[in-house]
Amino acid sequence: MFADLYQQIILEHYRHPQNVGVVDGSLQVRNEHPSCGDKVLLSVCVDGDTVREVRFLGEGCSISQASLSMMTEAVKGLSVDEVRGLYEKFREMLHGHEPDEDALGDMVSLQGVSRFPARVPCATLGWETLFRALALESHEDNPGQPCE
Amino acid sequence: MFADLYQQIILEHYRHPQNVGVVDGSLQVRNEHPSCGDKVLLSVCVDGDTVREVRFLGEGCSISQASLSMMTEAVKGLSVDEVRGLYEKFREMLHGHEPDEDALGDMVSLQGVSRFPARVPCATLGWETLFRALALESHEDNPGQPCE
Amino acid sequence: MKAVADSLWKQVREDFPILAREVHGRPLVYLDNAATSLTPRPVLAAMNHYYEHANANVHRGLHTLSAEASEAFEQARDKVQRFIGARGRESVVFTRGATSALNLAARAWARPRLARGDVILVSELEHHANLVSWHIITKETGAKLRFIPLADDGTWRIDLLPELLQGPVKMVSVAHVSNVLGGINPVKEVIAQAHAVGAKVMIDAAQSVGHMPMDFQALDADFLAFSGHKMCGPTGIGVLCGKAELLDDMEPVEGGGDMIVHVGWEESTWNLLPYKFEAGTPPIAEAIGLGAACEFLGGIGLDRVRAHTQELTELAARTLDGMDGVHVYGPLVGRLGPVAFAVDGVHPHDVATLLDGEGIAVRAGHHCAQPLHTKLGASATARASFYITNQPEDVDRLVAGLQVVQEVFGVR
Amino acid sequence: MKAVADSLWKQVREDFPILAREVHGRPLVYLDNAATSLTPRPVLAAMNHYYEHANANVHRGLHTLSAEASEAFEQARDKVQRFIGARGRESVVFTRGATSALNLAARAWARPRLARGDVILVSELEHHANLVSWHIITKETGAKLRFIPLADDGTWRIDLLPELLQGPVKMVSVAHVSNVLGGINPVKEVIAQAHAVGAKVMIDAAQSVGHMPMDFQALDADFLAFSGHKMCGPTGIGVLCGKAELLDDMEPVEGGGDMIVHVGWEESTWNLLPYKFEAGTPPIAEAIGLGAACEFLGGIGLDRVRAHTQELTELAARTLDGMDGVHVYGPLVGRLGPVAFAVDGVHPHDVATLLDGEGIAVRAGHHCAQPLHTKLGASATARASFYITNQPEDVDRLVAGLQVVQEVFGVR
Ligand SMILES: Cc1ncc(COP(=O)(O)O)c(C=O)c1O
Ligand SMILES: Cc1ncc(COP(=O)(O)O)c(C=O)c1O
Repeated sequence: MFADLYQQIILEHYRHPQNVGVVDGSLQVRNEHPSCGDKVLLSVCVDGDTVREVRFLGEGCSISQASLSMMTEAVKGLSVDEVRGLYEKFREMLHGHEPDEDALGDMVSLQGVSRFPARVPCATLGWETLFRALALESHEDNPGQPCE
Repeated sequence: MFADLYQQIILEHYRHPQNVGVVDGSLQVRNEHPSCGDKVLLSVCVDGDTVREVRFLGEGCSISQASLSMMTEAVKGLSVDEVRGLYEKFREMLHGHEPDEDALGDMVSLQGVSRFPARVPCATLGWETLFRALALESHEDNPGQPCE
Repeated sequence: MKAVADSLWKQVREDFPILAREVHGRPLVYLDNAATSLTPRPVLAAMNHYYEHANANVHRGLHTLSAEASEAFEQARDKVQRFIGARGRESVVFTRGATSALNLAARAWARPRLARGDVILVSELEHHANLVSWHIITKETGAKLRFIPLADDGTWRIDLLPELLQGPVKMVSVAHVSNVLGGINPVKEVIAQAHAVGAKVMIDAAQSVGHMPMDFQALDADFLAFSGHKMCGPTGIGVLCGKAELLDDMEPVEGGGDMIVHVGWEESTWNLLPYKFEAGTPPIAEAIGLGAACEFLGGIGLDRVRAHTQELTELAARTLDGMDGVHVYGPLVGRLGPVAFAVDGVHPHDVATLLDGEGIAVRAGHHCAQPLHTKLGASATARASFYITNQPEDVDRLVAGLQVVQEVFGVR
Repeated sequence: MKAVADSLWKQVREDFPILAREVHGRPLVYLDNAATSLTPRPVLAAMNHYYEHANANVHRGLHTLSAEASEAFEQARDKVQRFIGARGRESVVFTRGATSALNLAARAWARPRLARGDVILVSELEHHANLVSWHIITKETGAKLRFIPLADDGTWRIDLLPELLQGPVKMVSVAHVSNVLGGINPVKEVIAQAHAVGAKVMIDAAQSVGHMPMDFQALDADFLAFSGHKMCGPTGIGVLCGKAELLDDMEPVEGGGDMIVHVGWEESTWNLLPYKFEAGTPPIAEAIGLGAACEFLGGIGLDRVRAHTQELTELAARTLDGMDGVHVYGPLVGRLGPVAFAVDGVHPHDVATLLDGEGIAVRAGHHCAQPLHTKLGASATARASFYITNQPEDVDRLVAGLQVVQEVFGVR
């Protein structure tokens, strides 16, 4: 039995996800894992170099949705570089390294995913999408708008 | 060693094939075994129900050429039904049955082919072609001409 | 009932050493047969025998190894021919799999015969192999797909067929057994009605051949496609069976060795059936393995294979649908193999992962049937699929596993 | 020299149990490697391990068996990628074989890009796989084939290349090593010159990959095609390796599962490379077997494989050509694998059958190169082809066998 994969904190985020919704006038990016059907619409506001606001509408398994919920909580207020650093730590954990508990907070609960290679993409869907958004944001002809 | 396959009589027919050539104005049929490249041009004259003349131009292995040579000798003067009966006996031998030595004559030397399934088509190339010719011959709008 | 299913499982389990495997400390319960079936010893033995004793290329060799390989390869074709009741061996074209077979018929038969506005009729429950292959062709030709709709219980609205067959319907291409809903579709009726309006019919038999008796001639389909790996055979091989007169009329899609009579500098002439469609070195070991799979299943008897599989499938469908908070998609009877289901409050992926923790292999996702899932209103489902390597106890294990799932998610 | 070749053979013979086989009471001498190579134990073991321990479908499964199968399958792709020096794994597309790979590039890259009058340059020594695939495309597009002619010694008239590359040459598709003449062709030079005029280059590497070191990036070819079964791998698998930017730009030929991102009712969107070209269940066991073959050959070292094979090939070519009444086609040096020859007064089929009687497996026919044989003025040749499973003694056995042939036919 995989009790350690499905920790209570994951299930709580799954049942009561944080930062659900769309921010008007924000940069919005859709993503989907075709093989499993997990979907997300991420809206992101970046102010200068700082991630101001992130919300999501998602559909998918507990791992992908809980991970999205935790990510939106964790990245708010961070600089783009800090977001990168945090993701690096998260990814290392998913690839079997000891987690940096202080940095990762709630996200440590996803450590068990590292034993399920097929589920790692679930845990990273939100992050992938976030980086796509940030890449668009920094792009010359940024299709997004400054947040209201 | 396969001395019994390559009997002297086969090699003689191979080196000195009988009935080589083309009969002017006869029914002519080409045939080829694409996988091995054995080729034949058979010319046949049928008079009523009797095979009057058969000649061939061929290219191929000792088995196919010797078998052609023997066939042209054997069928001359036979009725179409007799040709069929003879081929039946020949085929039975190639499929491992005891040969009817009286009927088959020289062709008994090809008995060894029965142990080499890959070579059976060599031994039957000429016969196949002969039956194609006879089928054309009996066809309504026979493209052949009476022999001179 | 359990006794019947039990006896077949007991008979064959020794042939599947993988059944002795443990997963996460629990004996494996393999319920992913619709994705690929397990492979019995005699099939592996036949392939290993080829590699260890007659390892040679076919058709073109005069030496002993090649003659033996060619004989084994062509005998495999004969076994397949008898297994599916094709009229002649020239109807049996070896392909890479069912997908390749469906694409071959779509490209070589349908494409040159379709004009803008022509219709290809499929159903709403098709596997991507029988949809995307057509999307490619409709894009190239301007022909259109039309769909046989599903009733609420996941069966075809066969009553609508006369209407659906109106207009320039050139081809009907439908699944014999759905890989999600598991229903055995009334293909015989479809074939009769389609032929009456002059349309050709292809049956995607990936989930039926090897699971129930198949008689291609009696069925009177024009084409039949299936894979080796779903019927105890190896990966890397499938079959397009077609009526010889249709195959004869088709141009080859791939060119190369073995499919030609004569190759000149600028052009070539084609070999006879079935070789015209088998360019290059064929999947030799795989064909031999598929032949052995036909013998293996034939030895059990396809009626028995079907009875066993259908009993377990329907038992599972009935039992799961009876559980609190569990819903089965599709019909509860007339069902062969797959049982797709939902657990309230738990995403199918989580169902699959937690069941894996119990040693139970099920699949979660859209099962290569996205449009069907749109119709079902679910982006994913969990699917348990049954075959001869299952026993009634597996249904008990599945039920117990689902109870664990519900407990972990607190939905009980 | 013999010592070198001897030592490799001694090292590997235990891996090939089939070498212990007798044919007509004589120990087997297998000289038909250009048709298909023998398959070593580690390759069979890798495939059997898949079937016996991780027998599941790939990519779509969350359960343990499927995760293991997916990992083994994708690791096999990585092994192939490293083995041929492709830049990334997305360049490695699994196909049914070299023939399928050549046809895929011809249909998906060349066909939509060719107009009437455009030229595809091949050479006079091509295998049917690299001719008939083009005959199909030229018929559909009105493009034309042009041929790099052969010099008398069976090597390319590379001096004519600048001239041959004039005009609308869109694609150059040539064999790396001829399966008849055995010469290692100067493909690097062809690639450089072709690129200079803007043509793409495909290398038919069916006889070179696994026989000599291959570095796709250094070679700078656009496409590379080869088969598993000619390099110690299984049947049923091959590879089209392509530059990612070219593959990216190509439409898929087959539609089905795994090659899509989203499937709607009327149309679909394609998955990333390499999956876009791998519709349906891939040849899973076969890919794993091919990966094992790469490891097996890599363990020996491709330089050693080449040195061994080339030494034996050239020894055989030299020795046979030195025999009274025997003539070797093609170059006597720079030769890897195949040695096609003629025995005066004896048809090649008879040569092959009599050698079989001596336990020696050679091939006779046109070796899927009819146009080349037209050029050689022979409708058929006999061919002995060498690889790592051969030893110098095999050349002695071949010579003795040919003496028997000459005796039987009284041509000595
Ligand atoms: C040079 C060459 N190209 C292509 C092929 C075709 O390979 P396959 O038959 O495995 O598709 C072969 C082998 O027959 C070959 O020797
Ligand atoms: C109904 C149906 N059709 C077609 C296929 C495609 O089979 P394959 O992936 O073996 O080509 C499958 C299996 O995935 C299937 O279930």
